[in-house]
Amino acid sequence: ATGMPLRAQQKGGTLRLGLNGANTSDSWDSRTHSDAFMINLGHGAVFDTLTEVAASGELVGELAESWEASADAKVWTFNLRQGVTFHNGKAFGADDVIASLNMHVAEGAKSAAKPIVEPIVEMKKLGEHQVQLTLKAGNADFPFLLSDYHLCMFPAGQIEEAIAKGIGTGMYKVEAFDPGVRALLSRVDSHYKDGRAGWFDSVEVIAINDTSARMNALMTGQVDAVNRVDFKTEALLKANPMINIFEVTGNQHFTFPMLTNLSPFDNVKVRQALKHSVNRQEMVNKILLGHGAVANDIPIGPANQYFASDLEMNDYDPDKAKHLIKEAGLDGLQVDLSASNAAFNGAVDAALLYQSSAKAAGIDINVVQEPEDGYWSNVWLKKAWCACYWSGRATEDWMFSTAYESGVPWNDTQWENARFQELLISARAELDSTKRRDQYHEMQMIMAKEGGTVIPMYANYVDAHSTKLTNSGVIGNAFQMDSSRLIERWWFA
Amino acid sequence: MSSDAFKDAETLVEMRDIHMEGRSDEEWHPIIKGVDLTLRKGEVLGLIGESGAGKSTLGLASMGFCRDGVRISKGSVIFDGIDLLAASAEEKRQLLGKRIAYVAQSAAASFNPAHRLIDQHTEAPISHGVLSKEDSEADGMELYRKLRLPNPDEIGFRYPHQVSGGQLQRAMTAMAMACRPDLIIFDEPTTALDVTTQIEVLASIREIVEEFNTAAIYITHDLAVVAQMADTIKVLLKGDEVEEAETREMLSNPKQDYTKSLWAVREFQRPQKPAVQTGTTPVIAVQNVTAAYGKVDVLHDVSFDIHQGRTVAVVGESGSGKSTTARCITGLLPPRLGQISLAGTALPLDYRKRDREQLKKIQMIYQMADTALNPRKTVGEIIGRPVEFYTGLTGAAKRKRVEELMDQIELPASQFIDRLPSEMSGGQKQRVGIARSLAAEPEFIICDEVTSALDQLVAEGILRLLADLQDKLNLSYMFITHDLATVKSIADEVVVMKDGNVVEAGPKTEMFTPPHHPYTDLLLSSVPEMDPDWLTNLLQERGVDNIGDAAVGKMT
Amino acid sequence: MSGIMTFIIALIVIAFAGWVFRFVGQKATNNAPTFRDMPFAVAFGYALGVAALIWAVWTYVQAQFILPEAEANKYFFFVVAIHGLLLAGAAAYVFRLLGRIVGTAGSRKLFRQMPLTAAFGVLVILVYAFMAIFAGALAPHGQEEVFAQANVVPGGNPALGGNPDFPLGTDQIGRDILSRLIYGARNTVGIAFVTTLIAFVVGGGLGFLAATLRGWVDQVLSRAVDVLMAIPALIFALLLITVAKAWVDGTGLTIAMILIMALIDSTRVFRLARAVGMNIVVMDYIEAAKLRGEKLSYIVFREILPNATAPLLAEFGLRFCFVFLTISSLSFLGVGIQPPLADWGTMVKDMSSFINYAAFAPQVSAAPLLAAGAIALLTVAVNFVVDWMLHRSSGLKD
Amino acid sequence: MNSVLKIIAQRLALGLLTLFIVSIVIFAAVNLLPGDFAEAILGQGATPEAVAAIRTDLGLDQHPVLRYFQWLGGVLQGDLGNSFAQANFASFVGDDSGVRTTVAQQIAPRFANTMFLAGVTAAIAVPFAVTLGILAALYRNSVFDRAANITTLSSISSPEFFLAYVLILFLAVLNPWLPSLSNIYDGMAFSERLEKTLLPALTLTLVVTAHMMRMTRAAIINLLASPYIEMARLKGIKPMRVIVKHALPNALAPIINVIALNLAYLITGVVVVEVVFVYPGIGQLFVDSVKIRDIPVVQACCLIFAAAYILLNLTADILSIVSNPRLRHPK
Ligand SMILES: Nc1ncnc2c1ncn2[C@@H]1O[C@H](COP(=O)(O)OP(=O)(O)OP(=O)(O)O)[C@@H](O)[C@H]1O
Ligand SMILES: Nc1ncnc2c1ncn2[C@@H]1O[C@H](COP(=O)(O)OP(=O)(O)OP(=O)(O)O)[C@@H](O)[C@H]1O
Ligand SMILES: [Mg+2]
Ligand SMILES: [Mg+2]
Repeated sequence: ATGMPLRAQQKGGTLRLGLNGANTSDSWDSRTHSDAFMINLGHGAVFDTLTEVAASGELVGELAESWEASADAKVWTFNLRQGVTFHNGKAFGADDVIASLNMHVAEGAKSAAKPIVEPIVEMKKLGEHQVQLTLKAGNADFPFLLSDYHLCMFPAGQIEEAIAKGIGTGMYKVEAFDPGVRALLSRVDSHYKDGRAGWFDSVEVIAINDTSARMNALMTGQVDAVNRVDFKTEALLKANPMINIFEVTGNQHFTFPMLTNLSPFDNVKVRQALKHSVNRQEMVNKILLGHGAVANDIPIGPANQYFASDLEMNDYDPDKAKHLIKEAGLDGLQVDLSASNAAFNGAVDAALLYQSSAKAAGIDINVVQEPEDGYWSNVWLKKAWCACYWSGRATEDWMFSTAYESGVPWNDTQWENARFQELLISARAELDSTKRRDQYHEMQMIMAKEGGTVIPMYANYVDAHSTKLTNSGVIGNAFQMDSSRLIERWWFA
Repeated sequence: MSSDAFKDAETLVEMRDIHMEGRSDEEWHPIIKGVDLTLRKGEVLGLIGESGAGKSTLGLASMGFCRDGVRISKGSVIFDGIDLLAASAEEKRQLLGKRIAYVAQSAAASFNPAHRLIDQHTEAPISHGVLSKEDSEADGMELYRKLRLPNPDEIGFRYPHQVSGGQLQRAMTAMAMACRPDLIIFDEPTTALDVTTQIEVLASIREIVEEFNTAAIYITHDLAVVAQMADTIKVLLKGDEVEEAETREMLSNPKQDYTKSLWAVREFQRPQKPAVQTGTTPVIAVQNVTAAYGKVDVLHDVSFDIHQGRTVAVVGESGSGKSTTARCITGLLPPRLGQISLAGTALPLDYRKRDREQLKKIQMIYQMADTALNPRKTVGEIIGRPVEFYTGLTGAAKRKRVEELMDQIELPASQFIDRLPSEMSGGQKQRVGIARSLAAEPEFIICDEVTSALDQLVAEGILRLLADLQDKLNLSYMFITHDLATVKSIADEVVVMKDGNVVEAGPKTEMFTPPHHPYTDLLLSSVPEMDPDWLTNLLQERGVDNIGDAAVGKMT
Repeated sequence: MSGIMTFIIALIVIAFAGWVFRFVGQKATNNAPTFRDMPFAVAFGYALGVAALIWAVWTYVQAQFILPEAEANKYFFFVVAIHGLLLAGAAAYVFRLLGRIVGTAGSRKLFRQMPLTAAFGVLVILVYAFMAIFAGALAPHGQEEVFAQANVVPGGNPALGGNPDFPLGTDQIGRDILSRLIYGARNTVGIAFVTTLIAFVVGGGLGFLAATLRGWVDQVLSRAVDVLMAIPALIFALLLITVAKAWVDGTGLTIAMILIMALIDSTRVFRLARAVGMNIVVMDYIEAAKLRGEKLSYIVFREILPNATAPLLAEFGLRFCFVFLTISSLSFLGVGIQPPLADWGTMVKDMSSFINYAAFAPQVSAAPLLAAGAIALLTVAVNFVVDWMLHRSSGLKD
Repeated sequence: MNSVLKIIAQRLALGLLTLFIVSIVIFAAVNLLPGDFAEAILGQGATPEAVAAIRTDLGLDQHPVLRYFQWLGGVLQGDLGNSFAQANFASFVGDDSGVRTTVAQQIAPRFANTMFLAGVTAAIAVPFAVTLGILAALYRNSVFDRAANITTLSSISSPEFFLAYVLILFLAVLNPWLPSLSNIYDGMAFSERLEKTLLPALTLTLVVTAHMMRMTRAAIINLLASPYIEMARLKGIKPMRVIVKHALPNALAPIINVIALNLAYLITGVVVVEVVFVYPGIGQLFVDSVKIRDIPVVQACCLIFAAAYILLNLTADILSIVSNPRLRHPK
């Protein structure tokens, strides 16, 4: 909370958003949502999830009113909100929850939220508005996980139709949708959040993938807010009195994962040498133009509960890097680094900076500019060393188990460490927070020292809006655009 | 028709001490060096001289007009009291087309291909506000009728390409008449035409000029033509006036050497060779050749022989198949039927199937030296290539041979060997073409209209050269031409063609003594003579409908 | 509204000035042909030109002498452009003058006939060639060298955020823009040159072959070219380069890009060469060569080629420019020259988003103009030379 | 006229052949691209089972040659197939309503947008370029001619996106006259659509004008030395009329050809401008579809591009014939 006085909300107006990350293959199937455009439209406007991370970071109920866990954090009971209807009039209930969660584990289905739903061994409908979910192993963070934007609630039995037309329980219903181009939403007449959110009468979301075009649209007043401000020009944009930039520090971080099962990255000394040959502050200054903070090769950020801020820093130290290379038994080091701005804005420049700073350590980095299209399928997880980006996760366990647990599909370093793995499992079910803190601390230390990824910086979420728009003064930091819930939470001044 | 008739007439154009300059290679050099010209109303002035003498330039200057890159540096041009050199562009525009008109050398090129004849005809009257569109159209048809164009009411609605060359030239004359101008400049209006067509055009131009009593400047390089048309003749040489006199006077009594030499051109004559002994094998025998472009036959059963050391002239109107015959002989157009033999042995019909020796023996000289010589190669390269190709000589030996050849064509190697075609005159270029064919050491040379594009003086030089070479090297020529004067001077035998058929063939002397095939007769009678009364007499003798193309039309 | 009114009034004033200009001219020169026959449109044009000139001079004087430095800095690029233009004009003039004095008789004649624009074009091309060849020696820094100061304002005035070490400033990650521009001459122009050359060898050779042989060779080649031309060039290049990426990388990819663009460009060259060749093969001298029994290669290379140089050279100039525009478009779409090689197209692309902020930061926003200007200058120069060559070969005199 | 019909028939047949070969080339190229639709769409988390499932669903597991002929069979019956991107992967949900977005449905509105932009651009650029060319020919080698040349040359020598940004700067940011965003959609009023399309149209005008203008100028000047132009001058015709009435009609063929080429470019080559102005045209759809390897859409787009090129060229040739009396009225 910023301590600013709460501003009076006003109803009305048409909000126009210019967002990137749109595709012709976009659809209302929330399992496939992966970029800003559909995330904002999906759980941010048209659909609801069971739980929601409020702007303040606190977990609150959305379609679930309350929940309780068994002592081992294995059995979770959710009490669902009553009187909620889908846009097509169907009433929301326990069946919908079970059907919607099952979507993610259906045969052949691909969902990024599968790792969340898979550990559920049993889903039981206790009443029309009560469900009980039993997990394979305890997980203290489970309700947090259910706020994931993939886990939208669909009407059971009509899922196909709901995906085709966008039928959810959200405050806005779909008027028109042209994938990769535009979506037009209108406010539902009555909603359980009435009075707390949903101030705009209608919302037009325009796909603007080109950064310059997006900034232009905002400057020329054709949209009211845009996401992903170009850091390069942020200072210039700021000079415009009609525009406000809103910036939050979340857990978003940029990474350079190496496949540790391949030479030379299988050598921990080489990895350490590379960690010491990047000038992190320079990167923050030049790539993020200060909109971020140096990171210490751990994917846990300042917004996380158990962030280890006191670890020894992997500083830029060419001599040490040189020494490490020698220790690794190598004369010099020559490696390819694949990058494309698809990984993150400025990734190519960052790679070039890396190249230049590593030169002092006698490391010869060859930057390979990859095409933006097909980057995720052809480069990430495939090239030995590449640029990558993570938006971070609300909980430590969620982050680690997404990308650093051994064997998970998104483990982009193939890094295996027995101690790390052991700690991960035990911390997950640990309800005692001091113990948990110690365990997470140790994990972060192992990762910083031996992990397979170089994480030089945290990137702030920097979005911009016209001064016509306003908000409560507290902006969510789980994701860009007020945790993707700007449509619900903001209003015209 | 005597210039006395104009003594009292008002002066229409007065040009005094005209100096003109042309720009080439960033320098201005003189074209006209101080010429005076006076033209009275109704008078026809003939302007003659070799190509490049400045006739066209002077003619245009009398309209106050200069081509791009030409300027009048000194002198004055007064047209009917108006100083054309001081007049504004607008004032001059008012005169052009309305009071001064121009008839260009090539009507085919001077009519805009995109518009109908009548629209072009009416353009000047309408834009000068002389006549309305309807009136002008009606008047145009009337003029077409006067000029004896076929279908005068309809022909105006055709596009230029749908009308023959001679007809176009008459339509152009009609167009010049559209505003009934006081002065018309005829710039070689018949040079590009066949003799048979030329005579019709001449007759109609003379008639209409007389009828409207228009003053005219008639530019040509053909004396016989100017003799028919002009009241007065002015002779130009390299921008200088040589002499000016009343027509009869000039013809009968030229004063200057240059004028005399012009008159003498027509006198070059080779002695007739004795008849060929029967039974000798001809160098080239064309036997029953029928050839077609695509499906249309253009040659029908053509046969003739060419013997060693002889010149066979092939004459006939344009399109009669002269060049096609040559293409058949060279193998470029394999005939459909018949065969070609070289010294008694049949040649493969397609040149690609002939061996180098056969190719070498038959050479060709082209009409347009401009397109026949590669503009990017020097004379030495052009002549040297066939030397190297056929005889295998290289280096100094090749160079020596090239120099020899250049001596033969009377172009000193020291001066010309490194020149490009663009740096030579037409006659010089043609000589290079001759040297190129001689380089192959051929037995037989086809000369396709080799002198048509040249000046008479220059052409005569080429003819003499060819004759000398024939005597020295015992060559045989097939000489394609439509100019009977040339035939007279060089041929041993003559083949007359019409519509792809040989209509008459035989020794020259026989050909020029009657009785003839009617077509040959027509050809012969259409060649203008140096007698100012020739056209008048001919018209009286035969009547307007029995001369030129009209007569050809009747024949078939 | 008032803007439109001002505009209209300005036009009226200029029109009046034009009329006065002609009138005075007529009186003063006693109806010399230039003024006598001058249409009003031309007079108006002169007045308009003079107005523009006055505006430019006024702005220049303001920026250079009158306005305070911070304010004047807005016009930094304008001033640079004026200086550049004057300098270029003077240099071209001197260059032509020199050419007229030194050299062989032929070259002196060439320079005497040369209009100033062509001299300018030749000079620019020579300077670019020089830069490309000696980039290593000329550039103050390496093209990959990254300095601590990113986004330095051009101008070198520390008071305004500049740095004398980097007269044109540094880019977003702190590379010297001047050095990258100079290296860009080598990379961009070099690649474009090689690409165009290949396109001409392939396209020109095949085009002449088709024109000479006619028949099925011509049919097959022309149809193949039709197919390639029916696919939009940029899109096809994008597709093929993406395919190529699967097989090669690094220099290999640059070579692949060169080959792909050469292939696509060669279709255009083919069409031209074939058309030009068609006009030449009907000439009698070609017939004479055929009748002599010459081989095909002799006819194509020794008889046809020398006569086709003017149109081909002109086309070469244009193609050459289009190639680096294509490269920059490819960079825009995410493929293109490999970093960290400096390439003008990519430089424009990287900095182009600055341009939108001209209202707030004129000087930074003009940074992309440098690379764009480098491209534009070369294109204009090449086209000046091309125009001149075409003019010479057309035989027109005025 | 009959010969014109014959030429048209011949050219159309050749055009069909060209289309056929283009489709093979494109199909081969797309198949050579690394990765396929399944991998592309699954992005960061492609598991082998999911990939396989999508491949089976879309028939991507079949041999490419077989797939090509299936596609071709469909096209010959007028069916361009279904868009991969918009296929609902019903099997993962369990209830398949069988609804598929066809390629035609997906492309039609985009194509209409592209044609609209091309139309607006052509309406501005063609008259502008031709007029400028005529004036430049009339006042050749004057300051005006040089200025027109330099300006148009500079505009074609700048990258397209750069021109776009410059125009946005002057016409949208500094002077808010036109919208910088061209997000047009169905059901928009014509005037609004026009307004939104104006800025990209102006950008494209700058891109294509130089070429057309220079060709107009050159084609006219080329004719100025011909005897019939001299004849026209000697008839006392005004210089402007000489050019418009006597030179222009004879210079039409090359001008029309260049116009056709540029119009084809306006349909097929404007991806970059579409991206900058967020204009929902077919170019963006194409690039997006290539990104996700949506072969049916890519194929359809390429067919449209090629057909546009072929048809425009054909039109240009026919117009050249019609504008030339020699060919229109053979002897
Ligand atoms: N536009 C021009 N620029 C420069 N020189 C020219 C121009 N037109 C003609 N000349 C030169 O002026 C001279 C006279 O040319 P002109 O056309 O008047 O000759 P002509 O007597 O009419 O010859 P022809 O019988 O070939 O028509 C020639 O030497 C020619 O090269
Ligand atoms: N390449 C061609 N294709 C079709 N027809 C042709 C071709 N060349 C000539 N012809 C036609 O063949 C006929 C004979 O032409 P040819 O060139 O042999 O005439 P010519 O007697 O040499 O005439 P000219 O004196 O004009 O040169 C003409 O009717 C002509 O139209
Ligand atoms: Mg003449
Ligand atoms: Mg002939």
